[in-house]
Amino acid sequence: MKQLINVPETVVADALRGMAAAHPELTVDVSARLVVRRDAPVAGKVGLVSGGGSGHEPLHGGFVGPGMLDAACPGEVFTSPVPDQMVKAAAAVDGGAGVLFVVKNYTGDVLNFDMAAELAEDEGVQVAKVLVADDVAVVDSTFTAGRRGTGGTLFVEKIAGAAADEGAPLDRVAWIARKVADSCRSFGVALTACTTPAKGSPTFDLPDGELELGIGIHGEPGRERRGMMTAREIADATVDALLTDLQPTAPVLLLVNGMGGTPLLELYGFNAEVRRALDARGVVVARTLVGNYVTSLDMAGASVTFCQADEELLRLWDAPVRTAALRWGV
Amino acid sequence: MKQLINVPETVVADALRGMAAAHPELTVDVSARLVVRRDAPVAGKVGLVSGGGSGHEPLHGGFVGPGMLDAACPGEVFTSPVPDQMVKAAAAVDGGAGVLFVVKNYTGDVLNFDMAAELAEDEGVQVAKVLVADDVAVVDSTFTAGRRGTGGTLFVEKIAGAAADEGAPLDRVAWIARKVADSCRSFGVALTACTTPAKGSPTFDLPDGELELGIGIHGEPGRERRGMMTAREIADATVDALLTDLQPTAPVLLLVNGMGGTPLLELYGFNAEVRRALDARGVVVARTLVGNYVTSLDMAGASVTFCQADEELLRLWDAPVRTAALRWGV
Amino acid sequence: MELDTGFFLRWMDACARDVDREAKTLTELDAAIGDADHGDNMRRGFQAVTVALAEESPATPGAVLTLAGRTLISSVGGAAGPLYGTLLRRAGKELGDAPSTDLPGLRAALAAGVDGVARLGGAAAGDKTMLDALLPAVDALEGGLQAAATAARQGAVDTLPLLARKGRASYLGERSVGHQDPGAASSALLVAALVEAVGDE
Amino acid sequence: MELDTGFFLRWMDACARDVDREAKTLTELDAAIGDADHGDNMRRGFQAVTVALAEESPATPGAVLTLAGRTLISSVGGAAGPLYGTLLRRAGKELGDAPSTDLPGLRAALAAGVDGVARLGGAAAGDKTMLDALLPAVDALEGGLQAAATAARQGAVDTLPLLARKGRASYLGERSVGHQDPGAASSALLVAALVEAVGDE
Ligand SMILES: Nc1ncnc2c1ncn2[C@@H]1O[C@H](COP(=O)(O)OP(=O)(O)O)[C@@H](O)[C@H]1O
Ligand SMILES: Nc1ncnc2c1ncn2[C@@H]1O[C@H](COP(=O)(O)OP(=O)(O)O)[C@@H](O)[C@H]1O
Ligand SMILES: [Mg+2]
Ligand SMILES: [Mg+2]
Ligand SMILES: [Mg+2]
Ligand SMILES: [Mg+2]
Repeated sequence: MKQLINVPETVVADALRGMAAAHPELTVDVSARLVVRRDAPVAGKVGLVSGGGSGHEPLHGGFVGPGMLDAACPGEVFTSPVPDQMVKAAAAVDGGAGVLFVVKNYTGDVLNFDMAAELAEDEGVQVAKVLVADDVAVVDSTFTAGRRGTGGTLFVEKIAGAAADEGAPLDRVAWIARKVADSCRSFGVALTACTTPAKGSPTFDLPDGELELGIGIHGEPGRERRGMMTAREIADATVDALLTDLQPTAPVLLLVNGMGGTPLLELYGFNAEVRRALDARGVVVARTLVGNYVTSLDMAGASVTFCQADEELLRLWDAPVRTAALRWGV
Repeated sequence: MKQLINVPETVVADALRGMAAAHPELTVDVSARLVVRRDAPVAGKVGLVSGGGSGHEPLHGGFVGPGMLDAACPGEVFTSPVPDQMVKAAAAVDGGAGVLFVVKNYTGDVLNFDMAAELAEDEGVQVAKVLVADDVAVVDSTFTAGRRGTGGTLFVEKIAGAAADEGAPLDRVAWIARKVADSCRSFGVALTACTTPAKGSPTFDLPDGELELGIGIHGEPGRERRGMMTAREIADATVDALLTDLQPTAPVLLLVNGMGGTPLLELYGFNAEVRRALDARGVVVARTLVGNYVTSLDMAGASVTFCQADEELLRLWDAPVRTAALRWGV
Repeated sequence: MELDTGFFLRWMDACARDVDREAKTLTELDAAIGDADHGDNMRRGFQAVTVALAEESPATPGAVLTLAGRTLISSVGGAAGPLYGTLLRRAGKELGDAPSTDLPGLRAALAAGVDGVARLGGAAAGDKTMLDALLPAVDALEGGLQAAATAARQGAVDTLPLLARKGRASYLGERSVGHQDPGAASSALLVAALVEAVGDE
Repeated sequence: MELDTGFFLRWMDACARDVDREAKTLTELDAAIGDADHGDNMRRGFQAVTVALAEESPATPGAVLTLAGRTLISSVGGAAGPLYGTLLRRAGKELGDAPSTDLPGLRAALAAGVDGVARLGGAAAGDKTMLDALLPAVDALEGGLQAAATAARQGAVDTLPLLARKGRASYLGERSVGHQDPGAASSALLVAALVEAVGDE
């Protein structure tokens, strides 16, 4: 597998240099591995910090900006960042109203963010945390590290970001973030494995004519392997997996998300089938986002996330946002 | 090669159904193959129509909306649309000020848009055309079908769309569109071939350890094959190819464009190298866009486009735009 | 040799059948020096022609070809749609509304159609396009349908060493050499279908 | 057996060397049931440890391990960073600022470190994690460094039939069975490096 890179060792630093060059509205610290909105800290506003392994772009750096994150901490590819990054980020974005850490539920992310929270509080920053664990493919959480955080992260960051933008205090922003996290469910499918720069070959073997159901976003295999399916069959299986876990009682925000290597043409076609499947099961879709937002390098495949949204969440979703990857209203 | 589709025959129709579901602000006619902004025709405004083969998403349907295109005509995958589509599109978006066809320079696109222009004028719509032919990889245009239209199309559609939005008359919008087209240059590199739904296997053979320089966006091989290169070497070769053709005398708008299968992480890293190469050669970059905008299905690789921009073009570039794939200011 | 409306309907029928059978090959040829869609384009077009002819039952040879040409233009797209559409539409117009024609009449009609293709696409003999099969076919038509078919086939094969100067293949420069032009190959199929249209009678 | 600052510096050195040599294998193990980065994580971490130790020249065994642990936390990320960082930092704290220690002292320090790992990660023996190599190693340390190395190695191999209940591998459920845990494998390397640290003297 060929990659458009210099050497594996500098992939993250190179990407940060490229972000710095493309986005003058961001402060990118290449050596400290931080992406911060240029006008941080915003006085009196709760600061939102997230982060995680690289390879999921535009998550999280592409979501930094007014109305969403104040800072992102990119780790090595598929490796959660280190506490030093989050501590620096917290200091950079604390406008006196405290900081919310948005953490995807992986052992590495949780441990590093926990350590960072302790250290940041030692430095006088008030820190709250929200854990995103939306992947229904991880079934029995008592015998696992718990559900993974995937596409739901986008909804948490956008909606909590809007609440912070409106001036909500830390406990309120954290409460809304947790409410969103509780309202999200995701399920993903891979048609191919991805290739990490360090490994240089696909992370697992997925022969032609087979696919993986219930994959995560770190190039790990899924829970079940099946013979190749049509978009329609995949949509039905995906929607069934989601609804078995949570039958929405309110209209949903829908994310039909590409894993990185699937063309937009196919993603839109898949959205048609997902919508058909949801319609048939009585789920009302209020908003739809189709595209590559929470990716797994060059993996072919897609995930579907829904977020059950009451009036307030819908209003906060529609509120202005101005980031590299999500932008409306400004 | 696996694809997230139903059957190859319905790929375009399925994608249009998915667009319709995701974008209530668009009128999508699945059987007539049209994507039109919902409020068309806008009285007194020049209508912008483009189109081309599918497989280049978000081009062109993702660029329909206020400040950019009024309608897009998607053909079959990599096959230019038929005149009937463009004639219908022209009728749908003509607000009395005439219609501009934005045509990428391929034999098929040119012939079909030419026929459509004649038919539309027979129906009383005033039509002007602009040809985009920005690909410097096609060297000797007297012995070829001429340069291909690639990434420059985005600049033409955005900037001419802004001019139309400001109320410029047809001849002025066409003049600006031609000026932008003349100011754009592109060059692309493929690390893998793409797989069309109909063929189901890569359109050409590109072994590991080799890449193609000077590719187009239709899965055709490039002009030269070389041993694998680093991002830095590719950036140097690309920038040299561009500047040999046109040495900008004004700051440029820069598009570092993914072909569809290359992760955003790599594209940002490539942008760092492109910027370094431009800096070293004294080219000033005014704006940068990094992402998958003019794609070739799942092809891995990237293209670089610059548009030399005077004050007016820069102002029109910065003007508000509200489409599925490009959005700012509103 | 009287060539009536039935003959032209059978010709279109044979074209649809042969293009369907050879679609994969045509797409493979196009994959090598183009964009891997020529077979699918031609199949989609002639399927639409079959439907249109069945629906509208045109009454004269000229009406058959004019309708077929219009249908190709409206359903194929790409370079082949307007070019083949023009070929048949112009040939149809040349035939006027006579109830039948003969070999010289067919030859004159196809000559007009091929001239239309040359004008529209701006290509000349030797540019490695469909014209390299169509031009020799029209010449050879004096000697009968079979002679035309043979000439078209030979013309298509002879595009192999040529350097493309028109269409997508021209982007490849020297790398277009050594491959047969897909449009020339499909033209050879269409001309060969004339022979089948007689045999099918 | 006196274990002085030099011994602990040599241990860290041997860890860096062995992890570098085995990085590819560790990443392969992680590819099978994780995310294919464990070798790179460990290499990056111990490279940073080597630099930090050279720069700060800590004067006591406790200071060596505390610095190494802090450095792992600041440079590795993932699950392994905080866990291995805690292992060494807690062990270092346990050693206090004594200028040297002995085998029981080392054992008590490592026991404290492993306890830290268990608390932080919430895993128990048999969950298919690094603990399955570390816990038997601490037990066996009574019998000397070589015994500990053997026990750790055996513990790592014994993770093969286990079903993962912690970390990424747990997402795989039944499919995690039949693979060796990468963290257990790296733990076995670190314990084996203790033996080398004596030999290197
Ligand atoms: N300017 C031209 N004049 C005549 N024939 C042409 C011209 N350009 C292309 N062609 C023919 O069209 C064929 C390609 O058709 P097709 O693949 O269906 O369209 P596209 O190139 O748009 O994908 C070529 O093989 C060639 O024979
Ligand atoms: N909760 C835990 N307790 C103890 N060890 C764990 C735990 N979670 C993961 N590990 C260890 O960490 C190893 C994975 O490390 P690494 O691949 O570097 O991190 P990541 O899983 O974040 O990619 C696993 O093989 C396992 O031994
Ligand atoms: Mg990891
Ligand atoms: Mg085509
Ligand atoms: Mg073609
Ligand atoms: Mg790992």
